[in-house]
Amino acid sequence: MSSNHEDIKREQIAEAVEGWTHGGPLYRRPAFRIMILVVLFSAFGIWAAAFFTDKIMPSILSTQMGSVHDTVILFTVLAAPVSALVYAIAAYSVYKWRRTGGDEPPPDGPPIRENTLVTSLWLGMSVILVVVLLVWGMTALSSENQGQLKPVTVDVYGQQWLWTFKYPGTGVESNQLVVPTGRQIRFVITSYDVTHGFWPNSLGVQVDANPGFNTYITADPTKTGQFAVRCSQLCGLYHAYMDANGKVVTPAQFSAWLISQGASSSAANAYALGGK
Amino acid sequence: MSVVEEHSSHDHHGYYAEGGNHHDTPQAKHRKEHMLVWMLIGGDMVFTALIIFAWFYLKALNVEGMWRGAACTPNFNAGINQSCTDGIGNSITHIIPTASPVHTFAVAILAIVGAGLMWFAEVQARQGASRKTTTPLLGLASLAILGSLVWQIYQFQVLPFTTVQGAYASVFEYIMGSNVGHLLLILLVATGLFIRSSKGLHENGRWYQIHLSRLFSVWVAFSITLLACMVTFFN
Amino acid sequence: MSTTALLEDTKLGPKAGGLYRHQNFLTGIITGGLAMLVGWLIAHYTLQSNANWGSDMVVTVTMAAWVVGFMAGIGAFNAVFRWMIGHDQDHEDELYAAGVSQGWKRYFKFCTDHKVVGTQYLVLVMTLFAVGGTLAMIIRTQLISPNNHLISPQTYNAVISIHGMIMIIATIIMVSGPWANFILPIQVGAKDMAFPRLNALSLWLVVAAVPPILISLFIGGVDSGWTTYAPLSVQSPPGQDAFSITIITFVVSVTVAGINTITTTLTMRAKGMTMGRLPIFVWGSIVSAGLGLYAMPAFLAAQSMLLTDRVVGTSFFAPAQGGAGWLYENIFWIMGHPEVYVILIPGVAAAMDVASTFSRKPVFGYKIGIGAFFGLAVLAIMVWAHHMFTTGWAPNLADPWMLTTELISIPTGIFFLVIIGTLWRGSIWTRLPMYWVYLFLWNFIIGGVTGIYLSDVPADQYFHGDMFVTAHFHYTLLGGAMIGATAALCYWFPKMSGRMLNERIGKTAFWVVAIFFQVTYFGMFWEGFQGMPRRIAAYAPYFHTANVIATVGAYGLFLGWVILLYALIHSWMNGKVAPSNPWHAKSLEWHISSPPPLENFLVDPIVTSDPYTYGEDEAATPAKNPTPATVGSSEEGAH
Amino acid sequence: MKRIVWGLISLVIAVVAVGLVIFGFSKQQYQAPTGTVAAKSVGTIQYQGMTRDHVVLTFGTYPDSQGKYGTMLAAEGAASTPGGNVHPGGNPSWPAYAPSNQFSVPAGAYVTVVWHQYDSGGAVNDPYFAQVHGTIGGTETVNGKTITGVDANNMAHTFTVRPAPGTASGFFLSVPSPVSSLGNNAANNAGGQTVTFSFIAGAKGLYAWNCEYPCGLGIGGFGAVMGSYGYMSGYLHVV
Repeated sequence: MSSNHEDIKREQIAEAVEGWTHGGPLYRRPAFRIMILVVLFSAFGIWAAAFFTDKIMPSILSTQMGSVHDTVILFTVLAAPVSALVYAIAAYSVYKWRRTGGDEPPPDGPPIRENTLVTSLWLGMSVILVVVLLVWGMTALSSENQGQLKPVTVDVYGQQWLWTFKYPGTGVESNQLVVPTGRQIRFVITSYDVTHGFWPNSLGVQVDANPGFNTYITADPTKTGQFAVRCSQLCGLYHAYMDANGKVVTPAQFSAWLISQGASSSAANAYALGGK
Repeated sequence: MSVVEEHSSHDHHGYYAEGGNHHDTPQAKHRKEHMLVWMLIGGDMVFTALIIFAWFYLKALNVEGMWRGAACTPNFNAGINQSCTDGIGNSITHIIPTASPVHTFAVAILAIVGAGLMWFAEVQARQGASRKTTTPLLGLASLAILGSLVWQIYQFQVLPFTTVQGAYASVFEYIMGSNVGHLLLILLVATGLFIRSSKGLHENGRWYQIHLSRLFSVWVAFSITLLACMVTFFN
Repeated sequence: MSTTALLEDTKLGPKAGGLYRHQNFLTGIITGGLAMLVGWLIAHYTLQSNANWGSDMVVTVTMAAWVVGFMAGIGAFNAVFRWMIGHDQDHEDELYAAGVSQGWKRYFKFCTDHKVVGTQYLVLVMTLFAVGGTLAMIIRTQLISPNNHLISPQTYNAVISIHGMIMIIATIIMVSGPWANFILPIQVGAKDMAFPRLNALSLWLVVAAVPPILISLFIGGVDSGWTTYAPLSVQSPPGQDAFSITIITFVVSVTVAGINTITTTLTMRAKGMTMGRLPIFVWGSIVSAGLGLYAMPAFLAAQSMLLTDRVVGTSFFAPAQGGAGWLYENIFWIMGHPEVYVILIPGVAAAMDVASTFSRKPVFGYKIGIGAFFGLAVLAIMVWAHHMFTTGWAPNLADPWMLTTELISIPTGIFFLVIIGTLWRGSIWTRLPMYWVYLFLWNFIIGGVTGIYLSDVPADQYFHGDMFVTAHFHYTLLGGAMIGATAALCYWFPKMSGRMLNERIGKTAFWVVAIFFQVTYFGMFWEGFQGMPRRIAAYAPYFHTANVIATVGAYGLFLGWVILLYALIHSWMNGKVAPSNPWHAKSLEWHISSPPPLENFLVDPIVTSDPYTYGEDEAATPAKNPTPATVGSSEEGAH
Repeated sequence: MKRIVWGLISLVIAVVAVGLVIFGFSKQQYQAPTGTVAAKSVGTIQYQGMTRDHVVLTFGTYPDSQGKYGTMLAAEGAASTPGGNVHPGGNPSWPAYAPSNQFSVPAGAYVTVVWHQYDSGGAVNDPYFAQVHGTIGGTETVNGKTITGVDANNMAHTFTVRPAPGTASGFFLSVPSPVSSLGNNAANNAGGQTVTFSFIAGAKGLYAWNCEYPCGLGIGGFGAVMGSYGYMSGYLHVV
């Protein structure tokens, strides 16, 4: 690399810095105006995330779903300024640096080939963001499987095109998923035929039902309510109809429901109220 | 000055004079085709690696004890009613035997012999041998590869199992099918080289097509041997 | 001795070309049809009797016979056969194959000229997009009301599967087909691709691959989505066999095309065209091609294993016989994730070049941009299991997969840095190609940040398999890669056709596409947040509003593309004649006439700088002195 | 002028292309030979203190879709072609429901189903489907005998109905049938088992029904006929 080249590079950096610092009064500097746009765009993005997430996502019935909501909001908050920066520069370039050349091109722009400072800053920010995302994801993931209470096991069977749920020890088998609050629910999932996707959507968990294997997932319901159990893995003809009704109820209601489904009251109480 | 090198430091002069692409020197053509062959081998390596992955993955999982049709428990946890059937309704209650390594290695050895003969022919051609030397060598190479192919197809007849009998049988026969495909390819190439050699097209230092074909044939022989070892020693 | 100048008018002998003289698209179809018939008859009377796999065997044999027959009929095997019998094609045969003095007919032949192949690819890609787009309209129409009865669930599944696969095929070749074949050799200063016959082979293999996948719609269809997850796909109707034959054929095509692109770039650069002077588009193309070489064998493995499961009863994926669906999912995504970047990288690279030309500035961070391509390619092969976060396979490995997946945002971020760095303080020349670059930026960042939600395992446990994912990858593949390819299309259209693209109609198309694109996928994001699964033919009524928005948007989007298509056809026929360098760009293709002559360069070019010398004082920096030698002014003669 | 001509030509090509696609799909569509079969009204019935319309729905299940269901249909007074193929252009050797796969019943009506079952069977994947779910009293009547379930290892088809996603929550109906009295020698229109059951139709809307007995090929027995729309699957229109 010739010294000539390095000179040019230095000049370029100087020139770029000049844009930030010596571009006339503050309100006329590109950097300042772009920052204003970034703030505006980010604010809009963050407002939209906070406002819409709770409005359109299913209600939070478990801690896992709560963490989905939190993740959506946090990631939007992190992503909004990044997107806003790109949008702001793009918008500013169209607004301010546009030349109407017709068939003839406008005069060439400054030959800025690279800028170590900007590139390093950009890379550094990317790395920091990735680390934040990763730590967030790992924390949520590791906390996911820690239940304090003795879990309630529900056996889930997928088949074309119906879910059936067995509540072991009670002899109850139903096409409705009913789970109690205050207990960790451990789903043991398998399939009779092809791969299905077990997705009790307000519980915020999802795992496939694979033929020949058991898969496991846990959820901690916190609030009573209704939800839908859907199949999230295309499973053939009536995939769309593979819905089941789900309900989170109190332990007492749960026990009553089991009895109404034919369980003996001792088995239902032992299963529903369980030990610590 | 043009894009084409006027002088090459490699000893590649004059091995290619006939037709070919309408704007290529022999050197450029060699360089390109060399790259082509290596990239093909690279792609094929990925394919082979995936077969090996499938083998060890299914073997390790041993789903429902069906790697070799063994330890079959009807009504496995989910009560699948197809458990322990061979896919067409016949119940499998026995462990299928492993395939005889004799056939497996016979195929591999013949492929190695074929590739080796081709390599020998290349060495001869590089040293300026005439068609009288290279043609029989390439003919023998073709025969060895043909023998390997025939034996591989023959092995289908003598297998102690069919495709439907467990995962072991499936991967095994898939490997045999893949071998058939590869052997067919190098058989066509070797036969072509043989015919071309008999017309004297590899004389006067024009050995590069044998060279390229040899590269691929050696890879095929290697992969067949590798897979033969895998199915024999890690079943 | 610039004989090449006269190539187009060369009178070839009456026997030049040999069998090629009698072969064209029509003979290909006739031969393919006959082969299909013969294959069907033989299979029907010998294999049909197998109660379990008979119909699958018949379909497989018939479709394979079509592919082989078509390729033989169009002349793909001529040269191979002649090589085998030691009767090589001579120079005249080669010239005939390159389309010398055949006028428009060369476009319907096994023509080895890279510009003909590029044009054929363009038309093919557009046809595929038209078919895939029409299927998308059927899907959206079905979803216009919660319980629509337009098509049966079986047909719906077939339509979504074929829409997906047709679009994947089309997007894989949308840049590496037309542009890497037409433009890339000229950009590196070559006279043709490295392997002209393989070039033609790669094109016609795709053509041969298309009918089976369309026929599959009418023989029961494929009911397992474009991913054809086993074991569902093992029990699918016979359409799945035709689908697999299509994929296997397509894999060969992409492999061959990728090898060709890489070899061309590595071995056929003009004098002075060092690797560091390559336009960034070339870098993108070869990285994408290399990644394709890694990915495609996995597709071959996945689909051939599936096919053997279906036609000879192997049990790779049938759990009752020892197989595992997870095996398919792993092999499929070992292909599937790199494949996404095979699609994306050249589109992004093309957008970078367009941004440079219309900002009148060099590409910002050329080297780090190339580094990002390589970084993305390396990461792409290490992230496949993030498609399997919710399959239950290896839940303990979630952390490493999450790490590699989130690392992808670093090279992707660099793409944005390169483009906005190029825009920074540029002289933005707002011609049509530049419009698409802005749309690319807008869409691709939405596609990018929504990907981050999916990379987070706990969040993915909600979003996986729902419309959020659909919206996300349409934003990246359609909104990112395909819009980048559209920028490339508008940019290189004058070079290809010799006509200027009508900007008025083109800009109309742009605005319709840009607006309705957002409407469509806004609707889909909404559906996704609400929790609507993908690939369902009927849905709960509370998804209705979002679906209506998406459907209305999709109609508008389709209309936008139709307008663009009209602009292309209209301009190709009636457009203003294009000068050799309408954009005053500096890469080599703009130094030769539009459209370029056979063998491109009358005089071999000598390159003395990279194509990004905008605004540089050329006298003061002799190292970058002038732009690539203009053709004809070079002091050096042709060889 | 030239522009207009080319424009028109493009338009014609576009229309032809779209037309061909639509034509292809219409061919691909399952068309029940007799259209939607409406349940016959037989007056009203008192159920849980409410007067409801009482309707009777009749259909049959045959070991092949080219079944000779003429006799039964004549008895029901339905117009159809005896010996006709239930799935035009489809596979005539597959089992099928006849005379149609589209049934309609009035909303809220008391529906009595008379189901003639002529096919053989075997073990079901999930014993859940050997039990009766969702009928009045939780029972079905087979040849006059009232039962709550059949032998899970030797049963024929089921008639399983569930509502379209997100609607009419709670409605679910699944009724198994025993195998033909001829067992594996099941022949069309012979060895019939008459299954009768009643249920209260749900709210208006489209309900999907299918058979949950794995009578197809492939994984779990759900390939071929089970994966193809129209033989073992269809819609119940509640109007």
